[in-house]
Amino acid sequence: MSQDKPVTIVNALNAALTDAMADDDTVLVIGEDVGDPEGGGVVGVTAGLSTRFGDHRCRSTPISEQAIMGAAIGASLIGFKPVAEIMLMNFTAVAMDMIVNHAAKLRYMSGGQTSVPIVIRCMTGAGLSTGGQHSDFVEAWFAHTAGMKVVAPSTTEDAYGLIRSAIDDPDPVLVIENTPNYGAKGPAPVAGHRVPIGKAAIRSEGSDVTIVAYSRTAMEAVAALPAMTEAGISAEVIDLRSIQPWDEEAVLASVAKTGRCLVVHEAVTPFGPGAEIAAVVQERLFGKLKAPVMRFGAPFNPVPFSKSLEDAHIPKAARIAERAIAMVKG
Amino acid sequence: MSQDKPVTIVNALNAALTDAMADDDTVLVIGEDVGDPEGGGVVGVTAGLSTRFGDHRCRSTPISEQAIMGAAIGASLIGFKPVAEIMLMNFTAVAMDMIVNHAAKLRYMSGGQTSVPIVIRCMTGAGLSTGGQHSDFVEAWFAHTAGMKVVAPSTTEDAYGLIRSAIDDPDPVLVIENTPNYGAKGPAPVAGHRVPIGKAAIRSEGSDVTIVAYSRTAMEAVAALPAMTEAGISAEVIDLRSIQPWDEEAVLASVAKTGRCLVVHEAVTPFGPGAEIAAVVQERLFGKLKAPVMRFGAPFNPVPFSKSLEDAHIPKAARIAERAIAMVKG
Amino acid sequence: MTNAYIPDGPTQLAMFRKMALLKINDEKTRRAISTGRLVMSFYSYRGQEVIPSALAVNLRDTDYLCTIYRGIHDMLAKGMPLKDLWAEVAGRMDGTCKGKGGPMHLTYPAKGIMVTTGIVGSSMPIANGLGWGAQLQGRDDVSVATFGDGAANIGAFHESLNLAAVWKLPVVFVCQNNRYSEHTAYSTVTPIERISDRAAAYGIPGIHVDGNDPVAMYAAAAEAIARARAGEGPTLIEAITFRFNGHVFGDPAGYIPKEELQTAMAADPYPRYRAKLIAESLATEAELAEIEADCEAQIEEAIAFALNSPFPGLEELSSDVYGAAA
Amino acid sequence: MTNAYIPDGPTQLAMFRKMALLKINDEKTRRAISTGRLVMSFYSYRGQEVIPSALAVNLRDTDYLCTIYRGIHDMLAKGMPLKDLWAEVAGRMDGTCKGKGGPMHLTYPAKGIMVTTGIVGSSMPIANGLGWGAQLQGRDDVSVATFGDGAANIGAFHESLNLAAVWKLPVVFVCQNNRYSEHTAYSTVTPIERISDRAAAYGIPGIHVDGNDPVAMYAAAAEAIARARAGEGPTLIEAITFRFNGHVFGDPAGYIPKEELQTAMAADPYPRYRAKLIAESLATEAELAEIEADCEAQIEEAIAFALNSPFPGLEELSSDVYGAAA
Ligand SMILES: Cc1ncc(C[n+]2csc(CCOP(=O)(O)OP(=O)(O)O)c2C)c(N)n1
Ligand SMILES: Cc1ncc(C[n+]2csc(CCOP(=O)(O)OP(=O)(O)O)c2C)c(N)n1
Ligand SMILES: [Mg+2]
Ligand SMILES: [Mg+2]
Repeated sequence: MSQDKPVTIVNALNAALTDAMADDDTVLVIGEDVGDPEGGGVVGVTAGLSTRFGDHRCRSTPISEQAIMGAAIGASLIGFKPVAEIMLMNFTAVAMDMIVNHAAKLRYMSGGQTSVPIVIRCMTGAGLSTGGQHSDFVEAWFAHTAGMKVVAPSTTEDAYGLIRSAIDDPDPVLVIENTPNYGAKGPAPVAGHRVPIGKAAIRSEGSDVTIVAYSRTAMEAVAALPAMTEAGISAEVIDLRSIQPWDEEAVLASVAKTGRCLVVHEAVTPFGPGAEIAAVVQERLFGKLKAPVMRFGAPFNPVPFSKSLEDAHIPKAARIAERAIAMVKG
Repeated sequence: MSQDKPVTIVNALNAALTDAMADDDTVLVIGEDVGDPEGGGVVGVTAGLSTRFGDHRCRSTPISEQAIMGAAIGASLIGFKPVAEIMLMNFTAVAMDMIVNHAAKLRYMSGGQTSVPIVIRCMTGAGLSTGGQHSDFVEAWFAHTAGMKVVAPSTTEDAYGLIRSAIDDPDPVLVIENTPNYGAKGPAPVAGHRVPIGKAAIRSEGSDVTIVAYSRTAMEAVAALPAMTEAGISAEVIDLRSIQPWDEEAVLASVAKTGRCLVVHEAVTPFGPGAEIAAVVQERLFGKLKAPVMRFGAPFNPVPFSKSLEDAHIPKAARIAERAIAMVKG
Repeated sequence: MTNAYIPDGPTQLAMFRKMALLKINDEKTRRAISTGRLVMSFYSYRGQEVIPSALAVNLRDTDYLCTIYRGIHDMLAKGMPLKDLWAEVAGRMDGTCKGKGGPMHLTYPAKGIMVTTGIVGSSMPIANGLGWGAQLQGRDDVSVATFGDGAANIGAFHESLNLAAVWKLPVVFVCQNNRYSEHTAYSTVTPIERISDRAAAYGIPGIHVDGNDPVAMYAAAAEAIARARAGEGPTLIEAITFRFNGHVFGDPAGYIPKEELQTAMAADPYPRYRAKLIAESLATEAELAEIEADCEAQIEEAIAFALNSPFPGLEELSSDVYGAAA
Repeated sequence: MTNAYIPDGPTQLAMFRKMALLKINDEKTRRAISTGRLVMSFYSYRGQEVIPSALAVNLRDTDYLCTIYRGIHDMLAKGMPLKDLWAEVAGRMDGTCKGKGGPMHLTYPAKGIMVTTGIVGSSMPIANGLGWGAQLQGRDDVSVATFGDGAANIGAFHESLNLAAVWKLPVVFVCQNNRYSEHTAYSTVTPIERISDRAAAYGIPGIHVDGNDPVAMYAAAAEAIARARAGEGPTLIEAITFRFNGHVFGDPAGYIPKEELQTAMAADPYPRYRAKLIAESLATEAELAEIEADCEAQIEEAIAFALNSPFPGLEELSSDVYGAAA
């Protein structure tokens, strides 16, 4: 990919898969419609792979998510590094057994004799009026599963770097791609770039409040900066990038400095990822906080279809700013 | 059921199902091996139902958890109140789509035109050497799903009362039964008894620390009382009974009094139910706590088979006492 | 397939009326999206109008339907009112789901339209439950699950047909085989020529039918529905058809070979059936044109109604998640 | 079934040797539990010894096996060493999984025993992946998934056979039809007489065989394995057998009609095959007795070894959850 002009997240993901397959013969790609005869993926993330690397290495599958995951798991047990696409995050539900009872556990249950170095890619996110069964963020299910890792890039470079790291990783990694964010542009990633799993990125430094977010909400938090600055508050925005494991060190260091923490995610609030972060922060920084750790997730309802409701469902910049300002100004 | 001699949890569950079916013709029971020709359930929870109420109302199914859930959902849409057994909690993974994408969402997605008043019963719990795929507590997945309710009785009366309330309830309720606890004895429930969903029980009053637990760990917390008393600390034990919704009011009132909160559950700690409780307590009682909210869940690994490891995996009385004492004595 | 079920003249006309409504509604929907009047994911069913029309003339309001994202044809044929439908896909408060469900989750219990799902395969397990409920209530109503050719490869298909067979449920499984699942051609992902042959795996009848031939499709539907009503259990119907547009609005469908598409469109069942009715003197050109004009007018009225309906207020965001406890 | 595959004398004896090991191991396991030497969930396979023995004499160490909770017979036949097995089911550090997997999750890659699962149906999707891997590597090794009759009704079965057929994977699907799934009789939950007939739903060969007849089972296994090795794709074998004990140790199996059980036990394949080998002069009574005594001794040695092995230390509790990052 040329370094000089901006690329989309789709381009970055495609480059990551292309480079990984070029660098390592054991990398495979499977999923519904991923092959070029089927258009190289419904949004083109896998375009060109089957043509360049052959149908045997990039292969479209029946609509059989359990079989897709099983194929990936089995091949990974004997030295392959399959990247399996489960088109939308909600569809992980039809392959849940393969993911949580098998991929995540085979290393442990075999006493370390086998391992499952697979990547599961999926897209999700409200904002495109796709309604209740195509928009959910359910990363908490997998973050709560020992043996799984979960990452959620929000920039072109992280998209590239996290896919590469996920493929390198010796364990199953779920990569969450944000559908409304697919067309967002950013710098073309350097070939071979890696983003370590478990390392957050500080998107903006600040002193009054730490905003912890990821995927789309990380971008929304950045978009909220001007309003916060205008209100006279200085926010530090941390893009977690990895949810399991998450970068406790970076978050704790930041909150130790600011004294305040607002966790933002598009998953519903109750029993969501923000709860874990709040639980750890209040424990580790007890007595050092200026305010309780606050959470701003989606309200506790399925994702609505109607635009008016869908907009209100997503934690967006304006309301992130409001909440952060309220935390600082009391 | 006679009132004068103690009964087991299995007896109480059986009585609840029997009474519910006797009281209401629309109550149905389905699942693998639930009929009397198949022994009335693998541990006898459904014994006698098919004989008394007919094969059409209590019916054994193929090993097809998606079909089981679909049958329950469909019948519930037109006025039935099916109780579907998914034998072990881990097997919810093979029916996850039906539960989270359909049962939980149909009311909302239909704009309130339809509803899914089903009960999903499952058993789980470490302690019987059944290993990594038969022991997990994954209530957090469902508690994080808008539209679902989740309860987990630990006594005979709660087992009866929560099943009855779950059947009455207009929405899908997941009932978690603890396998190692099935034989535990307690008072015979009064016929018709109900335990409101969302109401906790205070198992022991105390002033130094609030221990919040449910299912087996609630019993372990009670068993930890003598050691704590001996160490000179006074613990209030709250058995949540309901996890979604959980009794914030009771927990907050107790922690407001004791100033300390230890949440105990058998699910793994990271991103577990304890995180939600910690997040809410630290927010609502900010500045009023004498110690951070602490969590004691299972370590972040699949459930091991070997007895030595399995014992160490479960939060048991002795270690609950240790942790509570450490919180109070510093 | 038996010849016992032959649609009479009025029934043939009734099927046409439904087909016209469906076809014109599809065209109007695509136009509404391309002109910016509406924002929605639309899974065009143009080319597949015969199947639901032939089913619906054999169904009652008290029969149940579970359909899928590509299911507006199924719903309209089953009796979903146009206004409720359009207001829903426009995300408005007068929509059948108050705008909360949208085009993939339309529900209309008064006409037995119980579930519309966006998860491939999931119409089937729930249709079983509806059929089971009807069976338990001693009714002779039936439950219909529609789904695509791609859905015949997912686990829920297998579990559902097996349970329906074992419990002899009054369910009709209708596979609308439009030869593609998203961008994937049938033979790439299915190792047998006929999905209807899978019925044998459950010991139930399988019917392979030209889903673009209204008379043949009528017979298949009537036979399967009669069997279900009679308590003789489920049937799997595979109705062969074609999807004239991309998978979802905006998909140019480059993966369909040009010749294949041209052949299919040349055999468009709508004009064919229209001509047949006239040729067989079941209707005059003028009568059919009037039906079409009427459909057009009704749809325009529904669109206008929908676009005038208010968006749901924020109080709708977190309501209807749970019911009021008893 | 073809007659092309007939086991020669040494092969017939090799099968007997495996059957003897399996049978005696099952008996010893039940005894170890009932006498309190061991605590474990044990899913007895007594009565089902022929199937894995006939498979295994056709398999290489580099062929793969995915089996289930009722799978110790499958593993032993495939070559799992007795000491590693017994130490594992005793939860000891010398167990093949360091005691962390236990009887439902034994794994032994050196003999191709890759996955043992406790989730009904899940052996099949993963066996596909192993076969796919071998196919990609250009090897002629095969992958075997074993499962029960009950598992043939779950979604994973359908998805797995379909994918294997479409991708022509070198996988042999072996349904050990022991007529019961837990407490449920076959016909209560399966609407057809032969699960092997389901092969037609995927356009692959289905073999129905008496899984208690070593010679017939050998032929079925050899044929299916040869087909897979030759790149001709998957086969579904339904091997009819019977489970002589309850579902899990402690289950009195009251749901099995007495006469059915008696008939099955009267046809116990073990003594039948033993007598046949002697009758056909393939072995003498003394030779077979020696094999049995040898198995018995080996098993006793393994039990003693296992019970002397240490329990895993607490450092094992949370290790092996993740690998070391590259
Ligand atoms: C479980 C699941 N997997 C994948 C998808 C994505 N998806 C939506 S439609 C579709 C193709 C379905 O094809 P088919 O069953 O033939 O129905 P058609 O769209 O042709 O009517 C896919 C793969 C989904 N919605 N659900
Ligand atoms: C998905 C799932 N559902 C239910 C169970 C509980 N269960 C364990 S074994 C079994 C019966 C399986 O019967 P079959 O497939 O015939 O195998 P067999 O035990 O007879 O060898 C059931 C229902 C399970 N382990 N997994
Ligand atoms: Mg299709
Ligand atoms: Mg069986």
